[in-house]
Amino acid sequence: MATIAPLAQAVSEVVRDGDTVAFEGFTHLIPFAAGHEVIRQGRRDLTLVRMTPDVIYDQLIGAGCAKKLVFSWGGNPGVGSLHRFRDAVQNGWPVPLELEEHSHAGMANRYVAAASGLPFAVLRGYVGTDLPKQTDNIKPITCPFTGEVLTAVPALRLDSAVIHAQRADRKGNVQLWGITGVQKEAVLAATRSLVTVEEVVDELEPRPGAVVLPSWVVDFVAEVPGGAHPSYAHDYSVRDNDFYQRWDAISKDRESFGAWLAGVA
Amino acid sequence: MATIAPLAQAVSEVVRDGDTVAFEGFTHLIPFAAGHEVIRQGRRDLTLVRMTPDVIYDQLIGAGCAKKLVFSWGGNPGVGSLHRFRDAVQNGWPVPLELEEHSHAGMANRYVAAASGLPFAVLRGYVGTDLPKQTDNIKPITCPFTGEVLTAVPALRLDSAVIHAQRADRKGNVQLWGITGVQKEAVLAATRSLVTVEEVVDELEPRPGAVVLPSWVVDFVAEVPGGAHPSYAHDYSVRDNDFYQRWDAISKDRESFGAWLAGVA
Amino acid sequence: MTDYTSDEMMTVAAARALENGAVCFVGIGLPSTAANLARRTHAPDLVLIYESGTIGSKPGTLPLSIGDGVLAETADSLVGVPEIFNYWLQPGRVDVGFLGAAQLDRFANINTTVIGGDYRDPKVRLPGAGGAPEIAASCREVFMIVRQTARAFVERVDFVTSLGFGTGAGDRERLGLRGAGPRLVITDLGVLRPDPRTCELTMTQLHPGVDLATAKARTGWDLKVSSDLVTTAPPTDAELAALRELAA
Amino acid sequence: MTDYTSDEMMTVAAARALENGAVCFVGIGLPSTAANLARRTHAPDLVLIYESGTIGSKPGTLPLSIGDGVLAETADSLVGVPEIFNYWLQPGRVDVGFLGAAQLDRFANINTTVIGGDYRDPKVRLPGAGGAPEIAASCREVFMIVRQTARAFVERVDFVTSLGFGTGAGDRERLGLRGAGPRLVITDLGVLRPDPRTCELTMTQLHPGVDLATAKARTGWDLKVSSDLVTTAPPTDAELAALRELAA
Repeated sequence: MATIAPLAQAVSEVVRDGDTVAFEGFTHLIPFAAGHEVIRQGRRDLTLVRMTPDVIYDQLIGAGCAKKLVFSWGGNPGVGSLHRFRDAVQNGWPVPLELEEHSHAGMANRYVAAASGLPFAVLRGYVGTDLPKQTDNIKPITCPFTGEVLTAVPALRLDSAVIHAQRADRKGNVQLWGITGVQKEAVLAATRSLVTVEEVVDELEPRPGAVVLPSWVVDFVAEVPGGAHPSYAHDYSVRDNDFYQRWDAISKDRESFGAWLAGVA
Repeated sequence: MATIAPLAQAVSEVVRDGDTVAFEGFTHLIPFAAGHEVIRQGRRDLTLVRMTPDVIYDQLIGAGCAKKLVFSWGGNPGVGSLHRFRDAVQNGWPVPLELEEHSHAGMANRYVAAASGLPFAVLRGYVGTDLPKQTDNIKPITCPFTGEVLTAVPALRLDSAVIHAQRADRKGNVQLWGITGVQKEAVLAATRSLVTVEEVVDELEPRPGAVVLPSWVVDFVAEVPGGAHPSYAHDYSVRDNDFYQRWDAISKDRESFGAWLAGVA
Repeated sequence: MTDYTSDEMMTVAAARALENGAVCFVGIGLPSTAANLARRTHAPDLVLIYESGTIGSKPGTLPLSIGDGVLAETADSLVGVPEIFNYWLQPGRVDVGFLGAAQLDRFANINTTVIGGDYRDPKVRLPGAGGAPEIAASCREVFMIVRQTARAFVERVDFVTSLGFGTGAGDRERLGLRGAGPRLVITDLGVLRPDPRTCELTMTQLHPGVDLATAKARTGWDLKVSSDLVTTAPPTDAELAALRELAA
Repeated sequence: MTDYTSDEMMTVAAARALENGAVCFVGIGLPSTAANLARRTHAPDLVLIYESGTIGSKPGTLPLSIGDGVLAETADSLVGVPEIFNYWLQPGRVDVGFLGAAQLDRFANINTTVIGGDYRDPKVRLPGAGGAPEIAASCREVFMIVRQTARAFVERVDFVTSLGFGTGAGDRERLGLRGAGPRLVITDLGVLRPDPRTCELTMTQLHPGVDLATAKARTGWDLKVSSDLVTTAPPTDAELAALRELAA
């Protein structure tokens, strides 16, 4: 059963130094507030996992929380590059960042395998690209029935997963809707999980397209209204596109980023 | 784009002699009316695929439509045995019935593989049981990352799939809700597909828990109110448990089954 | 005290075995009855999962099939059939798998496939595996509820549909199965548990009024009996009332 | 006739290439703009799929990200990200994959990973693969929309993020890819198509007012030109009006 707790406590229980951790959310429902709390708590040596490490990981990387990034697309959606990510990769600032790079299909299937308790997933992917040369985590596999050669990727087992959702009830059952991405898979792939929510309610009314995570697969729920900002929570807020634009300037050099970082702590 | 057509036409276009065909629906939304139309049209040599070949397949088997059954649980739910299925297996009446037998997890994953365009699926299944001895379609597979041995099953590619749903719109987009089973996978695994629906409406209002199949993956839609009877359509009808009970007596001997069959044709 | 049948005693004993808060993957029939009784009595927070994709179902009346509408309407979460097996059962998230059986052997292997003759030419063709092979493999532990007869409790099952302990201790581990396997077999006569050393099913408990000779006569192998054989407490009035209301 | 920019010409030309009723897997940015323009003009039944899981989205305004709420709200069907790749893209259900690129070579291979230096120590680190490798592999055909510059159009990409024709004709078949690969590259100067025999990208069409010398100068390899070189019809007033309304 999930424990409903304040954000700071929940983050400190769920995300630990050295963790392989995913903050998931596909453009929608990105758990920014939890990310900022991780920065405040000074977590270090994280292996950050995310299909689309956008601004939230630019912030964590710039703050020096990460030693490795496992990802498939690292950009500021609709804006351009992630400058803190680039600075870490190209210049090792503030600390070197190791990369493990996949395609979206590969990452999604790696989460699915972990959520399914399997050691690997099979897909038609990566064929003819240079991606398999850069990691041991993309291998051929032969169909035992047809002899066809496909691609295998290992399960993406997480120490911790953090997501944002619209609602939870008082027992800790979690409900999210709109674009639901790989959040269910991330939680099911993790040993520990935290869900920040817009609100805690008495009863989860059924919603079209909603995913419900039962309380017994969630460790902590924290009520953080607006916790996805500048991302959004469908039916609660809209995406703050201006902030994503502004991030380009904020993150462009180390000084302006430093000023932003001081504001978080 | 799906064609909206009368049941008889739709069945004759979708289900052909010799087809590997699935009529799916997990207790809920079983396409009985389409099954009866297949009996009326005298289809033969079908390889019938279904996780739970209950009364609908007892009828098709008793009517002599099937040469093979691929399944994981063949009984009359809550009642007992399927007598026509038993008579075919034990006595070859009215024609011999070849069996290919799996577990539910294996069947579900075989559908998933076919819907995903993969030749096989991987699961933790069948281990230590006598099931793999009876078919070539259950094989070991080794994880290329951990060396662990798991189980592979081949994709269940279908010639045709038939399901029942609550609603379609006039373009042929299909909506079903309640227990949705493996119906989406069956349609996506098939070359040809038919969906019978309770009603065709102008607009598909979003429903909690609804699966929507876009028109362009469905070949035919036929409006058949009550087309799942004695199974049910959530929010339209309730399961006719009495019929399932009565089926035990109807199907028990060849004569009473013959009388029932005469009533269908 | 109210009169009760042996089936009622069996169902009550099975219900009592389920701890409050446990996550239970429930087969239809006797397992579903026992699990719902537990939820109505001492275990209101028991989480029931049905293979039709319903997680946390709280049916007010007993479902007749695994896919009754009431299971969907009262579920915390409703998912597709592939997901229930892949995301929920397979990774070992379920505490208790609750199964019935047509035939069961001294090492708790389950047969629901064929009885007698050859697989291709059986004496009796049974419904088959359903979800049981993976439930038996992947749940942390397995409870079974089976009426005890010499025909059903056999030395060696005709077909292993779902694995108990195979040929004895160590087999599950050798095969890499993650779940611990059968821990309880609840019958209309009493309760059997695997011997901690040999994994052989052993009579550890008898229901009130059942004598050991009956249990032995209704077992198709030389039934071992625990030195600590205990007697089941009879159903309480509250248990019987809840069960009868459920079955009504 | 209204004045228009070369980007507008490019987007209009790309939109025209999409047939009504086709199923199109759309990248964000220029591909999304062109696909939505097609839907607003000649192809009202174009089915747009975004990798965020929206099938049949009909946005009234251009989405700024791949996961804007309007894509979900207007979709025929909304599914999770694993499903969009596994059930919808991978089996080859999609007619057209519509992609952009940071760098593109004469065999239409795409680089969105690193430019210059070594993979581990690049001159410029780009965002990476996203959905493109499997879009390029699995769609029946691929359209690309890229501004034509000598820096972007190179002899050989620094990194193959997504496969076009590899080293030339026959490579896709040898690798077992099911989709036919890139069929059109629409630029701000014109349109390139793979030579039917060699698969080398060849200039087959120039936009009005663009001369061949410019196209050659803005291509990093010795650009071949079709003997049937045609000129694109300029954007109609209706096309421009629809595009400007969309972008507003």
